[in-house]
Amino acid sequence: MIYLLLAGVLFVIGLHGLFVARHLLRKILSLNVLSAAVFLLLVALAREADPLDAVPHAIVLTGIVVSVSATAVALVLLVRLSRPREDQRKLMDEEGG
Amino acid sequence: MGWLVLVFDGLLAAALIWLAWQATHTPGLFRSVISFIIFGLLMALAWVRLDAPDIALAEAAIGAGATGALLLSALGRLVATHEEGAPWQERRDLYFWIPAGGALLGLLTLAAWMLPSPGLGEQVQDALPESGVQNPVTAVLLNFRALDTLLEIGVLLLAAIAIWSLGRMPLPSAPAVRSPALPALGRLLFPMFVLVSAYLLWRGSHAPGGAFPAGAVMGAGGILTILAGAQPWLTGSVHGPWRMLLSLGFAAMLALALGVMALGQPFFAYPPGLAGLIVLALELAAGLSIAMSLVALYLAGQPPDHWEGEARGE
Amino acid sequence: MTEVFAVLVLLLLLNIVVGLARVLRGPSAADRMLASEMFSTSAVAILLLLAFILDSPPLLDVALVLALLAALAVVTFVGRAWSDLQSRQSESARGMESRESD
Amino acid sequence: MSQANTLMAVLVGVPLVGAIIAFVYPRLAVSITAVCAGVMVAAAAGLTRLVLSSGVLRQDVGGWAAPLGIGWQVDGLSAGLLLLTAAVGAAGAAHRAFEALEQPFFWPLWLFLWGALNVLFLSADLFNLYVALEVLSLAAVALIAMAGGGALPAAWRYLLASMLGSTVYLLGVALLYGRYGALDIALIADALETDLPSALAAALITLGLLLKAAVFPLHFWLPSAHGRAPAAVSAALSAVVVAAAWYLLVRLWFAPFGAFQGNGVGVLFGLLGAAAMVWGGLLALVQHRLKMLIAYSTVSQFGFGLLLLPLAGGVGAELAWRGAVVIVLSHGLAKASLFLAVGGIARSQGHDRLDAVGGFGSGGVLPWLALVLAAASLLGVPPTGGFAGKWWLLQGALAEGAWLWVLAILLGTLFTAAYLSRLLAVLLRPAQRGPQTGRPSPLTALPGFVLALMACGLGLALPALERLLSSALVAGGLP
Repeated sequence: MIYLLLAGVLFVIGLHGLFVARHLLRKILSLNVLSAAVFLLLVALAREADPLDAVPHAIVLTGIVVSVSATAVALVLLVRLSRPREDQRKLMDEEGG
Repeated sequence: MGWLVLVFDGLLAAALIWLAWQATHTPGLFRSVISFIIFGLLMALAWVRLDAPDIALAEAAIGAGATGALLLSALGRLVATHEEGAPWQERRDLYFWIPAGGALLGLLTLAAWMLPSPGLGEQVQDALPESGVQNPVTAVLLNFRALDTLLEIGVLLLAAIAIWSLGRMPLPSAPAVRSPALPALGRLLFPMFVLVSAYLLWRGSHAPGGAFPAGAVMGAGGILTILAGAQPWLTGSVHGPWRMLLSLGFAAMLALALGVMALGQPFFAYPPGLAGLIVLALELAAGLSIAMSLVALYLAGQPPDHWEGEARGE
Repeated sequence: MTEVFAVLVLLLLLNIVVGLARVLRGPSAADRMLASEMFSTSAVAILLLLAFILDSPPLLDVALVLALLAALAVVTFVGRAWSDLQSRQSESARGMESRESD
Repeated sequence: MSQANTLMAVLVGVPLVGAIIAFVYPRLAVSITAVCAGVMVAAAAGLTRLVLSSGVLRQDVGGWAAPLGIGWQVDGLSAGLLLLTAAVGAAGAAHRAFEALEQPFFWPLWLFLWGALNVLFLSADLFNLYVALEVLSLAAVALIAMAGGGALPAAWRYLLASMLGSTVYLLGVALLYGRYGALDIALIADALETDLPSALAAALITLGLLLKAAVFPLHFWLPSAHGRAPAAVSAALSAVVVAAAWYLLVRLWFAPFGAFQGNGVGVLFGLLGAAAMVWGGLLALVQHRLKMLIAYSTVSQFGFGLLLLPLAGGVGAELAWRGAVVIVLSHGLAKASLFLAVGGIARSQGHDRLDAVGGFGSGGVLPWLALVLAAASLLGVPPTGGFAGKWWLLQGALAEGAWLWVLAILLGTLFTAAYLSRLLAVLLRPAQRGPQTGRPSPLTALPGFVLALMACGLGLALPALERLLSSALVAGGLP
């Protein structure tokens, strides 16, 4: 089945990207590709089952929400990392005003 | 027809692989982000091909909508959007990665190929009448494995708290260059978003849909109204309603899980006959909280206690 | 009839694949954004056709959600990345003194 | 509805309810955390008593039995770790409350962390564990990042490592589900066959957990994260969060993946453990900051726990098992106590540089007493908990004639002595008065001191521990 292979290829691409990418944003994207590969595998397996198995679908839905949350936290952390000085200035402005 | 399906799958897979590579390995951050958004879009098609319309809905709402908005706004907030040179350091590492990646790929595919995947389809079908809903995915999410969903909603709330704990919003949320079209678009589209999310919520009990896509659509609508400059009630202060709305879904699920114990049921065991009603109520609360959490994630920090009038582009 | 639809689906998918070149070549951010908008329109069309071919009404909902949310990415883009780029460009046009004082 | 069900529901529900209240009404945060802490200590103790009296407990969440629903399972091991979590959670919260810092978001995050840990020790479902691990990591990351400045890159590395760890873990779970159509640990254990998908799944799940547990050589993110976080957070991370990953490893390698034991897998774990002891010990020897020294000591001490796996199959299995669990428990108590004590000292001195910090009595006597007691337990001075654990583990290794592991245990202890002596050398210096502004309330030292007493007192509770960890009270039994 073509989708099993697709999941494997995406997993390897994501893994490689995570390890070699220089920019941190790209590491986040790589992690998302990685989890998409795992979700793909789960759903492709669910399709093989007879009758169609709803449990992996539910699992993937939960996984998607979890990965969006982690991505959001990672992005905010990244923004804070990239502009610490500006952040502090903004904070000082706020406290002053 | 058979070859058409094969060509479709092949094209889709090739495009997905290419996009994943673009997103993770080519220079230009903006291009990467756009590639990733399109990747999400095509993933929705892949889910449809794999008979998973529920996930396709979520992916359409998240991949194309929320994650895209999150990534683009983070990109706008990063100081150095331009990135010099190659996106990765050494090409020498390919001597390691090609054999290692190939071996991993081979192992994974071989293992996946060998799997019998017995699945739980039959058990889900058998228990479906007792679950109170007709859509098996909703039944698994909000009844059989409701503890997972409780924690999932918890993760969303936690992410919002985590982001607030990191500090105030890094930039005012209104665009730097004002466009008169944005507020109009926001006002025009917002009712549509509300309508569609209500529809998805109602569909959830008997067809693909439910709290998550509904919440995601609603959250997207919220982000749109913020971009259009109408958000005065979304304050980070303790007195505003936002904190309560953020925790509503999680609180409702927890209250229910613990509350049934007062009726002599075990943790999270819905009283017979009430399951359908309970699932619907939970979906409503969870949907609202999901929407609120997505907006909170988008704002990337604790919003001010009072919004200033000028920040809203009026 | 479904045969015709299936071929159409394939053509639309091909359309996306070919359009990916625009994302690759740019040259400007707006080109890429517009190309990605074209994709979501194509994806909506594919979903609608698939809904008829597979006789699966839920796909109509997916198309609906996709159509609605595709707007969000564009609006975010215009509201944030684009305007930031513009303000940065005008800032750098004004001179480098302000940056050095930072 | 049974008593066990109520207690488990309390352990999961109460911290999460507390987190919501602490978030929505920040003014109530400290008092609600205090209430939650009291309730959870009582519930963990109650559950342990129940395990002692009626054996392994199993409950179906939501009334749906295993393949479809999620199961909760408590045995001697999970009861012990629940107790450890309750002790460290309560002490850390008390320390934080006495510090009286203005960070209202600390409390909901702390309670989330606590709740996730409780779910982790209760759940017997692989996917439920995944979600709990995610809650745990996100809460931990936010708590680390709260220190600001240099803690942000540490938090970032931690987040990335743990996201990768959980994705790899989930891939393993997906393979297992595709193979057996179940997510429950006990069901998979019954069905497990030694074929390629199961072996790959075992490898992936283990790799993911090793990344989360920061085992050598995947420890790169741990010291900077644990060394830079606020004191209470470092205490919880180093004592319990690392122990949680260890717990899952042991749980999985004893029951479902036990079938793969004996193919040299145990030796691999043992070598990893030994390498962790040496490498972590060496790095602890060259650190310039107190907190970093203690953080590297966690990498090193974790190695003792891993030695359980090569010893699990032989005649000394029961002794080694008891020893390893007691080491993990007493390490948790001692390490949390060390971090709390050093946190207090660092606050009073304004820094925690080893070469400049004042000697015994600077910033109060109590933190120094805690430091000495905790170090004694970590080192394994009789009659502390650390001594009992190392003694049993050594006995187990000797009974099996596993000289390599005997050597590793002795070497690890030697390294512990070496880096702790750097810590204790500070004691002999004259006391210094720190800057007046940073003086914490003398009460802040109390929770750490109580934990240190508990670490030492563990050595006196050996009969009870022996009963709790006897093979009859281990789910799935000892292999």
